[in-house]
Amino acid sequence: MKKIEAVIRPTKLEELKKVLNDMGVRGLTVYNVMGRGLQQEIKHYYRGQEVSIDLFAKVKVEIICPDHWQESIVNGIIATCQTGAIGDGKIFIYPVEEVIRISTGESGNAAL
Amino acid sequence: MKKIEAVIRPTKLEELKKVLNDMGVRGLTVYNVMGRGLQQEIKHYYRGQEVSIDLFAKVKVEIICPDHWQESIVNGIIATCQTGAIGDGKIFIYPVEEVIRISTGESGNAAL
Amino acid sequence: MKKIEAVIRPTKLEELKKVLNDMGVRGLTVYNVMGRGLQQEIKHYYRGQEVSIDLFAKVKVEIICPDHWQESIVNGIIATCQTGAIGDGKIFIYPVEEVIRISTGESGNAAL
Amino acid sequence: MRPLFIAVGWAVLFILLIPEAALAAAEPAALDTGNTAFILICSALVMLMTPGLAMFYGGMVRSKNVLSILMQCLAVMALVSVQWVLLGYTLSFGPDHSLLIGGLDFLGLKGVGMEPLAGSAGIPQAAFAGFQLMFAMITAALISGAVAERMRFSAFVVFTILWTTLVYDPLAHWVWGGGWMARLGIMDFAGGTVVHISSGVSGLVAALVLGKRLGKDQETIRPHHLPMTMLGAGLLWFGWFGFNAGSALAADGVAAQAFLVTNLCAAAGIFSWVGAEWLHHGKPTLFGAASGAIAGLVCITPAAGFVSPMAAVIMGFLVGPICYLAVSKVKDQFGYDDSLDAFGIHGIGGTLGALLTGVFASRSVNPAGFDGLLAGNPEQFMLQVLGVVATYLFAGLVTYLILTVIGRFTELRVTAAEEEFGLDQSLHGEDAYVDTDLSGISQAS
Amino acid sequence: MRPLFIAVGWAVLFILLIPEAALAAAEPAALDTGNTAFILICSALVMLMTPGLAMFYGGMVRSKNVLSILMQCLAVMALVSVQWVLLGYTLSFGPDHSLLIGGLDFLGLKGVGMEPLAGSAGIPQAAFAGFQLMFAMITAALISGAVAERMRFSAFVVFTILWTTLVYDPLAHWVWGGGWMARLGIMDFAGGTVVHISSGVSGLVAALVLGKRLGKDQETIRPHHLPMTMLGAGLLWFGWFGFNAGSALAADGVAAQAFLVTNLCAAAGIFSWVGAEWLHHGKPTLFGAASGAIAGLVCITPAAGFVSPMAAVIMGFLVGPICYLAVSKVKDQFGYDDSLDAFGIHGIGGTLGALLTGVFASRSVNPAGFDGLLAGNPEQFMLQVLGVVATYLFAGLVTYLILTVIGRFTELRVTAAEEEFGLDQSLHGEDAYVDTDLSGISQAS
Amino acid sequence: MRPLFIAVGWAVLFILLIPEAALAAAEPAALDTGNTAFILICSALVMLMTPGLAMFYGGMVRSKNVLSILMQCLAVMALVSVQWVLLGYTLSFGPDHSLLIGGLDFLGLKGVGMEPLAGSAGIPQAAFAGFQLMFAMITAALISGAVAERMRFSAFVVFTILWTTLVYDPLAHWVWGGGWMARLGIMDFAGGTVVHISSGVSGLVAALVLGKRLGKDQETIRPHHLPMTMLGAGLLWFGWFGFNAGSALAADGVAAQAFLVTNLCAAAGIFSWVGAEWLHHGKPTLFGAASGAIAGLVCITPAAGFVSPMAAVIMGFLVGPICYLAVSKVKDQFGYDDSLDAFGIHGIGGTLGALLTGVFASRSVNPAGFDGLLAGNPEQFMLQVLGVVATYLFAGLVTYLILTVIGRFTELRVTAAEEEFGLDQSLHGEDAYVDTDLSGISQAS
Ligand SMILES: Nc1ncnc2c1ncn2[C@@H]1O[C@H](COP(=O)(O)OP(=O)(O)O)[C@@H](O)[C@H]1O
Ligand SMILES: Nc1ncnc2c1ncn2[C@@H]1O[C@H](COP(=O)(O)OP(=O)(O)O)[C@@H](O)[C@H]1O
Ligand SMILES: Nc1ncnc2c1ncn2[C@@H]1O[C@H](COP(=O)(O)OP(=O)(O)O)[C@@H](O)[C@H]1O
Repeated sequence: MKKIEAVIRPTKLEELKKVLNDMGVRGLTVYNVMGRGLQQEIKHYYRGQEVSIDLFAKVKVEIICPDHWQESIVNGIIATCQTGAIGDGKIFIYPVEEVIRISTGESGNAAL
Repeated sequence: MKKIEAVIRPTKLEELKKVLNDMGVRGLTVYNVMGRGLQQEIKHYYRGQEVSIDLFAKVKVEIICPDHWQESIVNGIIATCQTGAIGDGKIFIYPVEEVIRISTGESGNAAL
Repeated sequence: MKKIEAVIRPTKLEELKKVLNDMGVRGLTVYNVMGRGLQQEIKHYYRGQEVSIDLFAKVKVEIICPDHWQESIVNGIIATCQTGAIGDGKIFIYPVEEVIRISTGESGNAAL
Repeated sequence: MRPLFIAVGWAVLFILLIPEAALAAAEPAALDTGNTAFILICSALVMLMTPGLAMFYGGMVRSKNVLSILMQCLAVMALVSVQWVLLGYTLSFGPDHSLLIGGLDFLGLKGVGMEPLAGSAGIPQAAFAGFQLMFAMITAALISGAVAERMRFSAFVVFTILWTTLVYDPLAHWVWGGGWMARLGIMDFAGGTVVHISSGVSGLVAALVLGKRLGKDQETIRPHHLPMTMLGAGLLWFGWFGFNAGSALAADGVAAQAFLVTNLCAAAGIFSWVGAEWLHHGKPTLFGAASGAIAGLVCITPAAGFVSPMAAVIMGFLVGPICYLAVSKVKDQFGYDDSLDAFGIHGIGGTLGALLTGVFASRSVNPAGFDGLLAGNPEQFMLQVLGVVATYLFAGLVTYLILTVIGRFTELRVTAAEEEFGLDQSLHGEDAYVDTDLSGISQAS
Repeated sequence: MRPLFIAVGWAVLFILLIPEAALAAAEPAALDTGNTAFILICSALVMLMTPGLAMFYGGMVRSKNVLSILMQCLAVMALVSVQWVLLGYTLSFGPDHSLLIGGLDFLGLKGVGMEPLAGSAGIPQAAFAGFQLMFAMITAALISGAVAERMRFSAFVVFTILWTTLVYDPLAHWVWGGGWMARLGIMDFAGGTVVHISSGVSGLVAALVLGKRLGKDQETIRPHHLPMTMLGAGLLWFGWFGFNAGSALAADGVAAQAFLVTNLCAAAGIFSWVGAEWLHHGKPTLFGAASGAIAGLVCITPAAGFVSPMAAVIMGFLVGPICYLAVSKVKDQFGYDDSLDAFGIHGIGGTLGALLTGVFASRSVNPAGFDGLLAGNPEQFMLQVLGVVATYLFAGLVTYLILTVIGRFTELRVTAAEEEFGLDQSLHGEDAYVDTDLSGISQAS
Repeated sequence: MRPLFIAVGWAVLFILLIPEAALAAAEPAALDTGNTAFILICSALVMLMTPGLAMFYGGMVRSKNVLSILMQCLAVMALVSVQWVLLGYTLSFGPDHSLLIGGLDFLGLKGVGMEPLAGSAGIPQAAFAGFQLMFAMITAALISGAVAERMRFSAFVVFTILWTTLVYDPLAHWVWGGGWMARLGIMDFAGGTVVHISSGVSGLVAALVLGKRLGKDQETIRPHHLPMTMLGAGLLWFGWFGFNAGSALAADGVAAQAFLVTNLCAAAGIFSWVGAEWLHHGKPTLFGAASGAIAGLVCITPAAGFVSPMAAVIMGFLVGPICYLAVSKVKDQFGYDDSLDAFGIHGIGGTLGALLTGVFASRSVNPAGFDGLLAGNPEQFMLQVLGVVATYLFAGLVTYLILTVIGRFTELRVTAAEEEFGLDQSLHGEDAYVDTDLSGISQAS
């Protein structure tokens, strides 16, 4: 099993949820995060005093899936969240050793 | 070492903390997350306009532990957080390569 | 590639960002989390009724980097965030299988 | 307790014997713009207390239940306003029947118009009706604090209508509408018994009937938003000037005195509550300071027009520790779950205030009032005790009956699943706070 | 529609024929401290409505746009205050010209000072000018609800200045400054047409000109902070007493009546809105209750000094479901994006109120008023229809022209990127909420 | 600076020579309900300013310190209220001694009751005492902005008691209680010197004594909740009407004028502050607009009853950029850490206002006032300068002494660890916001 983490623009979440749902991927977990990458920092002013903002609000979507779904999910994320501009975000993929559903105790792919 | 992630109902956190503590597991990190799984979506109405809610507030508890604790911790989580209804959540297990305690610089199991 | 997770004191984030930036590490993702470790619990009173607080606000910084950066980043974190007192936090290291930049579709180290 | 019951018995007998004297028909007063301006603005201030209470209470509950509290407050505003016009005003202030209840002459506010109220300081009767309405409103709203986080909304709606009709209206008549308490000379300047004891005791009974919140025994439930509670306390304090000074029903020296002592007792209440907790567990808290201010305001309410500034300071110094004890220790010992301490602050603080009115009242402050214990008139103190006991019994009993009857027809309490989920979601289908700019996210679990 | 247009045509003709009669020069009144106190405090209450509206609206938008709403409200306060002193007051209340506009005699508030206003109940003219200013303020602020989350701030600034000068000032003159509506006897006690219809209709036009918010079609946009909206509703309700009762311009029986019915109609509005949604989708909501209260307050505004309490209850029972229908169904069908329902609540509620004033008004309530339909005077109802239609046409048309002209010189709407990013960031360079104790973190995406 | 010092020297000498004239015993006035209503309600409005300030300030600090700010404001309300009754009122308004301080005749408010104050417009002395109390309250609370996020609570408590007794009470006596400033004819309608300069300068001194907040040099500390700040600004603006118009001590033409110019200067302050920052860094901010409104309100305070609307607009246009400069540039250059700009806005704005009062005051506006520079009376301007300088010296010096003395007995500042942790946790043991429905979670690090 794999864990696919996608750090995306918050405004893309709604659409991504729909796309994944249509692909048959229902399970996912969402985090509010702040991130820095290549995106240019901006200046704010509070009573005229400068603050340099270099962390931006992002949403992280985490999907644990069987190995063979990896590719299509990644493609789905790219297709949905790509605007081509800096700040679109990144996808990270990790190995998962085990999954257990708490309600039933099932484990492995059956638990997904 | 392993990382055990449990996405659970927020109302179960307090009890889970106690159970883990009694098992001698003190270290843990908690996230406020929103998740979708098999749980049925619900409808809200704002000035009569329908909103479909399919992400629910969950709490994610993350425990990094030596390999041999994995089983008892997983069992502890299931015992505490299982109601048998959809929405109880899931447990994910990942490999961990290294742990370092910042205050002392210790690493490996000693750092846990 | 590796994922370096550091759970630190919130007040150290600003400095850590600068240190990492100076090391040439720009990409990072930040989470607001709550954590328990060896840190002593404290008591609060609301209208005279005791509450025992054992989860403390922490910030988690996550950096995905090429394998050979791991050591210098870990050292940078320790150098910046160590006060020597309990509660300084921990660093966890995980294997990463793949990284993809959404805006371009690039993958691997090139995507970092 | 025994002597008290006997006293009550005698009093009841005594009252039944009072001939139903016609109040000397007062001369129609000429309109006074200053007094009218004062009462109208004071009415607005008192109205603001209910949204203020919504904030005060709203900050104290968990975030999953905050809308349910606000909703109860708004519902009370709607229900009591309409009930008052149709029935409440006339029950409270209609011509007296047997010293027990007002007659139906003002049904639907018939004849309550622009003309100055007879015997008043030149205030249109419509203004008086509006002013009194705001009192009925806040009183019913106070109860929501005792049943917070677990009562079903529909049951609460029915309860509010019945309670305001069967408990508040008669009490208001007894004390301010020419009923038996007024006749006996029991003093309640702005509502220590009518407003605070009645709502506090009724809240306690309701909390007992409903039972504890889930998880209450395992953990202390913490306020989710203390700045909201602070804001509410500020608005309440502000509105309380309308409540207490306005109860002079004229912009005169009594109003000015009432204003001054109201502020003082709130201040001294902060002082003494924070002092008590500082001694007890080592830290002064904002939540304690806000609670102490409200406790002080409650305590001075029955006394406002009757006592001197120094008496107000003493009353404030007493009410803090006593209410603190009630909410931090006594509640636990008796084991009831008065969620937001409606009884602990309004019941206890109101009781203390009503009794201390009988101690500190002085005609040297307000010649139209009575002397209390310290001015050499122990009878007044006994009368105050009688007023308190009667209000406890009446409010407690009738509340219990109302809840029992409603309980026959419908559930009073939400299900365990609804309670876990939070009342905002399960009863109202709303989220208080939505973090991101996205729909489809809920705080529900 | 046709007969209406003909009626309007006739009316216009008719008005043009009225000889420009000099108002009988009223005797200089002596200062009345009660009335002056009342108007000054009522002015303060009405002023508080704009920050209250900022909270009411602010809670309804997404968190990335909350500051932009607050900023618009503060900007309106600044702009309209200065405009009023320089020009607005004299256009509205200067000596009448052709029943259309006030003369420039009071430019820069020249001569508007401490002396009682001629013909008033002993109120300094400066107090009258201040009171009326607060109305101009809140009216312009109401429009921000229709254009929320997408209008450029600089365009909004220019729009506000032009709108208040070209739409509000003439309307205020027509109705309250001795213009043609006043002359014809169209009744508007506290601003059903001048304030609510005018802002609601102008908001609708602006929403149409600007187009929908991005993503509006895909998803329902949810309020980010309902307790803030509730607080705003509470402050609005409080301020509304100053608005409606203060419009009696004296602390008298009419003010008292206006006060009472204001509260009642708000209460009944909660009742009926919540009832409608409870029937419709099964749950009573806090957002619905707050909306119903405001709808009720809007509806009673033109009628406040003219109708009885029971009429107010009926008006409140009608306005809830009608506004609910407007915002939940009609808006979708017509497909405009009136972000926070400025038209749906103020436009529709104000229209209903203006018409029902012509139904329920009665000289038995206020001898200085007129009789309405139910008191056997159908002409008054037709006059009210005329007033409504004229306000729709005038406000709608002039707003459209203003926006068209501004649109020639500058963009009215932010770019798509700015809108995604949120207006707080892109227009104002600020974050409303900063979570941690760290700088360098932003909600921007 | 030199000539100023000499001027001060002369003035002091001159004052010492004034024979202690007995004020002509004024006739006891009859109670006026309009004026009494006005002052009582204005007192309530001014009271609301302190909770309003708590919100204004509370939104500006980091979330880990918000309760500590609210707590300081509530503590001030408690401490000053009690101090005022016991001692403060009589020091300020007791019979004059040597033009320096009031006598102890009204200790414990003895004899301050329902009877109209001699020489007043028919206001009970209790009302006057209550009104003045609210001024003492907000003044002491203002200082908390300068020491925010680092002062120990217990030191703050002691400081407040000493400061209000040793700085505020004498100043109030000098200006409003018949002291030397009043005798010389220095004008301060509602508290430019007494309230704003005194608190601003004292705040500056306290900020210097305490030193900078940790991390202040590395990063700009941002407001954690700007809507809270906006709400606070709205409540302050509202309350300020009571502050300034109420200072007429009657509901008359002067009050109406004061009301109008108060609103105008706030509006113009928004205008000019936002304009300045828009030019400076390209964006208009909500925080700037709110700050500009408060700066405008501060500036008009000493002038309110004395200047024309157009003068108020000019004053507002000046105060925005000047205060903006003070907080964005001057503060950095001098390197003090006035956390929430108590000096930058109240000190600077109050100074400007006090001086401009000497420029724009005109007897054509208020015959009971004086003429200023523009009306051909440069002496008045010099008097204003004298008043400002004297207040700076007095408030600054005594504050420094008080802090030095307290510092001998206890730490003024929290430890570095407590500061990092946040004052809410370390001083009060509370969390402002609790996210989930769980106990056992804290924001502490
Ligand atoms: N090396 C990294 N480690 C952790 N998170 C990263 C890393 N690089 C990027 N991110 C996350 O991805 C987000 C988007 O990255 P950014 O560089 O702005 O976009 P893009 O890759 O499209 O140019 C960042 O805000 C951050 O949260
Ligand atoms: N495949 C998945 N990937 C990531 N998170 C998941 C996945 N499946 C479930 N989750 C998380 O677990 C939570 C509980 O899942 P749900 O299906 O509702 O419960 P259950 O598994 O008990 O039926 C979800 O809200 C989501 O946060
Ligand atoms: N075993 C663990 N699993 C997950 N998170 C942990 C674990 N141990 C510590 N943490 C996280 O690290 C934080 C700091 O740990 P703590 O023990 O308080 O500090 P230190 O290790 O410096 O003594 C905790 O608050 C928690 O978030």
